[in-house]
Amino acid sequence: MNILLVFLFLIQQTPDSLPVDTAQVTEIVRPAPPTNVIAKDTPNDAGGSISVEWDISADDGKGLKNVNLYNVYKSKTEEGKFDYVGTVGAARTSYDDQSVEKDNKGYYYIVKAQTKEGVESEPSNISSGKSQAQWFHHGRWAYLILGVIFTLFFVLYIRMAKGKKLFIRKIAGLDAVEDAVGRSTEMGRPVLFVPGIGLLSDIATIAALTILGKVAKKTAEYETRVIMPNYDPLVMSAAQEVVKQSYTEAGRPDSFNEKDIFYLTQDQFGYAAGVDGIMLREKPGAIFLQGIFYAEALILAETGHSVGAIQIAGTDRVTQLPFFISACDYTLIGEEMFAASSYLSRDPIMMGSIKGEDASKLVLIIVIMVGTVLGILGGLHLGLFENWFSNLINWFARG
Amino acid sequence: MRRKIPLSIAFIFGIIMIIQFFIPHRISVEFYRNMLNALVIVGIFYYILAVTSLIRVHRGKIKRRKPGWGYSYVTLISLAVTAMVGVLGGAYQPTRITAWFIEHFHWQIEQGTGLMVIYTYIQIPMGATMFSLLAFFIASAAFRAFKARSLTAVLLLLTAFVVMLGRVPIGSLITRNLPDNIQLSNIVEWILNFPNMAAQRGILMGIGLGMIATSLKIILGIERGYLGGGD
Amino acid sequence: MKERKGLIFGSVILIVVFIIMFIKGEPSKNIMVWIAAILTLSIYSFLYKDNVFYKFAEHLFVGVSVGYSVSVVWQNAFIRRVFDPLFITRTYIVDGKFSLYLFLAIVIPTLLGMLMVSIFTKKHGWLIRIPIAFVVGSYAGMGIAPSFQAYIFEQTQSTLYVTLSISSFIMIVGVITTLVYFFFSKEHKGFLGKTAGVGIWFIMVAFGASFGYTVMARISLLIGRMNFLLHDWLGVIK
Amino acid sequence: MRFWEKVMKLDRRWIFLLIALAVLIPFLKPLRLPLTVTKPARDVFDAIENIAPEGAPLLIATDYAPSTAPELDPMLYAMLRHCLSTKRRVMLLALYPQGAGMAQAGLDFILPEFPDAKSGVDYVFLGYQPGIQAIVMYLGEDVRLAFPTDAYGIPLDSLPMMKNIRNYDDIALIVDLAGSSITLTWVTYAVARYGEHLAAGVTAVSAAQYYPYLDTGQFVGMLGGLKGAAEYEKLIQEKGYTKAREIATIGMDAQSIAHLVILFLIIIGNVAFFASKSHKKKRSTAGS
Repeated sequence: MNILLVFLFLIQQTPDSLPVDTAQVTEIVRPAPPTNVIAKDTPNDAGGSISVEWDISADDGKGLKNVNLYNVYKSKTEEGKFDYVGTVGAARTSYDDQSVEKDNKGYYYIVKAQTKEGVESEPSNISSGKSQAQWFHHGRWAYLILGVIFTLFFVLYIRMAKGKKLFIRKIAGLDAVEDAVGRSTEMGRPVLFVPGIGLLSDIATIAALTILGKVAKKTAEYETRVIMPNYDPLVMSAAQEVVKQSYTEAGRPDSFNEKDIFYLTQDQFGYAAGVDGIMLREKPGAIFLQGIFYAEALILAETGHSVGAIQIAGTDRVTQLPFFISACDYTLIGEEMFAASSYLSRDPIMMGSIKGEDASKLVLIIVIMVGTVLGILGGLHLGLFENWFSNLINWFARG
Repeated sequence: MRRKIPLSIAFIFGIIMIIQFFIPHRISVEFYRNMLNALVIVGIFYYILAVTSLIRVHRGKIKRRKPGWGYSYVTLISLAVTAMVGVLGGAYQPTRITAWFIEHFHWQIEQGTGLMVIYTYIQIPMGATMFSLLAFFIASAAFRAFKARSLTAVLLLLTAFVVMLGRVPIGSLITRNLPDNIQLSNIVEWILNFPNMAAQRGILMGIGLGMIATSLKIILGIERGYLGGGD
Repeated sequence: MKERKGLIFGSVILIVVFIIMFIKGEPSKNIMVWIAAILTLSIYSFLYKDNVFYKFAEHLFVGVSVGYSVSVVWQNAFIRRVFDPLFITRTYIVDGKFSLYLFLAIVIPTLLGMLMVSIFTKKHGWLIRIPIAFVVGSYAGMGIAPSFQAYIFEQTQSTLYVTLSISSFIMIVGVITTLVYFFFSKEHKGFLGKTAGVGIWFIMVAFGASFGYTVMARISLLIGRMNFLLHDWLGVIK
Repeated sequence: MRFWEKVMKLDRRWIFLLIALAVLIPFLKPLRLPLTVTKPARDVFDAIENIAPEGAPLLIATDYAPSTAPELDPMLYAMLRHCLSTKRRVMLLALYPQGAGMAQAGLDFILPEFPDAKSGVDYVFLGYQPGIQAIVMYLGEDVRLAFPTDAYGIPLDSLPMMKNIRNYDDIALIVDLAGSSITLTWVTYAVARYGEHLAAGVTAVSAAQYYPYLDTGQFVGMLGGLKGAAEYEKLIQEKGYTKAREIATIGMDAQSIAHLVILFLIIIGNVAFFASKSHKKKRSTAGS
């Protein structure tokens, strides 16, 4: 054990050196001090912070430009020695002191103005405040309200959907899955599933795994090989489980080969190079590019096209969609990919959640329409509407 | 068992992380920090799976003498060498072993560690070259796809054409004599800022709703495909 | 057949150009630059067709990049976040007192991570679902608020800045019709179908614009590599 | 008709060859395609022209990484040439660790052209210090707070050029070369707080988002991508400051030609499409 520890010690990296803070303050002649200093608890925080606010010094701005910094000082007692805590630039009127040691204990603050020459003013009035930790973030009401509304939609529609048959519009890319696998089988070529460079923690990758489940079921039925090179090891393990399950459901658990779902590398272009190589050598008849893709999207899609495969792509990266559209046969655009799990399973509960999404979309459309009307009326300077409009925008700007 | 335990874990942690977002209290912030750290720690062990899988696949190729099996040695050897250099010699900062070599043998490692030398001269150039293949592929994709087959294809083709033209100096010479607001560069800017932005926003809102719905389905255990089968 | 000859001819010309430049210029004396240059050319050879050089470069790339990740994870994740806190710096001892919470904050994820090894056993293979569920569940919970922020709030807010102008009108129509295109639970016919059709037009215009806009950045990547080959390696241009 | 059908099925490697030539030829034989100098670029040039030789220095911040170097390196080279050839003084620093490497590489590249230029007299390379915003603010107080020594470990006070330089008041102009949004840090702290003049060099993709800062006057000028760099090269060549190879102009030529090749290919593709009228089984690629 000791040998191991010594060994680990030897191969440990030497620590980084830390920069030294060397702020200094000097004193000679004095500008006017800031006034109306108020210290109070910083709202919506974890505690340990007091916000100090003040009115600017008479020598700040208005052409004088004398003052260019405000220095904030803190003390534990009203009379006691005030220690420097921080500095902000001219025209600023607040400072958050994050160095408060104890919550619910009073601290005293003063602020001094400082000129370009480094001359500080007399201290301002003294103000005291306590810091507190909050249990609810009041700046996040907007999230809570919208979140609750949307969640209600989902839950409500999922409830209502039970036992019913719901409609879902055609998504061409998903209808083509069977054809693609079938054609690949006819040609005697394997199917390649590329999950992109997303991690299992990315929602789009989870959506891709649902599509993989469907693809694997088809390959199991047609007895075609499905190859899947991976970027994230965890996606690989999850994919192995998914494919194994699909093969079991298709009644062919024995034809499942774990080695066909393997790890490649976690380097973006290393992954692209490796997948390109696999495309050229395995010559798949169908390629699924589903998940999160960045610049490698077009490298993969063009190489896939050059080996003559049918390609069905899908991603939530808006910047890469144009390249998939131009190089692939079918492309699932953004939300279409997330809808795949409902589309493919036709499970009433899943369909219910699609309805929930649509209802939320309707809400957004209504909000935009109302906002437009208010915005136009506000633009005509009708006071009331102008107010409503700015309130609406601010509401969405929170957080 | 095999499904219930994982599903309840996903549910519990999903709900906790949602609630955490609304609580600014110190305890909650501390917890969040520890959760992030925990996720990184769990992530360390992914690499056991990764390396095992890679070795298995390539050992299989070598054993069965599959076509191109010789290259599997390239992968395995370069993996072993790089990992040795990095683990023994340090990743971003040199380890004590490297420091000792630098001191006693007057080694000069410009990049700090052996790993960074490999990174700078092997991984980066190859990555940059793969990346630059896009210059070729974007041309071949444009040639093949931008054909006026249908109305939507025409829209795709035309905007791409106009924007590309607007990006080169020669393009702006065409509209040189026209009034200011129909100068090519201004048209391009307008396309980017309005119709382009509008569609992007619409797509993004859809994606957002899809992501939120899927997250909720994962937390509630409705979306469970990623766990595989069994009970 | 004739076409192939032409292509070989073209490629040969490219190679000859490089050889001439090699003789004319002052090639780099740094062996690592040579390695980088040869690997660069090996990858470009893939544009003609799959060959020995590309296969070698590709397999090397995979091996080196996995080795790199392993090193970084070992040094910057395992040593810094597990080994050091547990055995060297002992972060779980605060003011001389043992803190169970901080101790478990390191030990539990470590044990969770170790469950992944269960995949190598037949009987307990399912245990790997526990860390998977932990990761997926936590990130799903953490992701909801940022999704609201980035995809809903920000997009709605910036759409709402309207004025009485054609541009603003186009913006509003574009956003709404695109959203309508993503309606799944109603068939796209009649008015809905027409609106969704307009949405598709907007989507195509957007895709065309991003495509055209990106070309320049992609070409400059190639210029960067050419600069490396001609300047850093061959020294033919100063 | 057979000809157009052949064009339709053109082997894509011909396209690759065309693109390779389009980029390679300008490297070997610069074409110098016509290029009009835009106002933001001329403003940057004029601002540097207005700096007095041997007077207050220009500060260049190299806040970029290798990934954006093809676009931003040429700007750094051109500005260093501009200053060193006219005896204007230069300070270099970086707010990112990788940026220090870019500045050093830039100096290594340019200095052989100016054998008389001395470190500490004609230029000073301060290196990198961590703490982005703090560094920008320290520069408003005293350079020495952020950078006690230059990148080679020599105390600033022993460098002749730095003797009278304390803070932004003694720096004529800042040029930020950045591939990220770090330029905004300079705007918020150096410009808004200390009233310093700032010019920006940014990548082509991010140039659009910075135009508002030009309108408000928070940037005195801006260079956008290779095009901006090429314009700057043109300006210093016109003044006869340097005869060095104009990499951005070459890059710009390469970009223009490659663009024209692609545009040409699209036209040819469509002509072939209509001429051959091969509306046979076409897999729809647009629309899904």
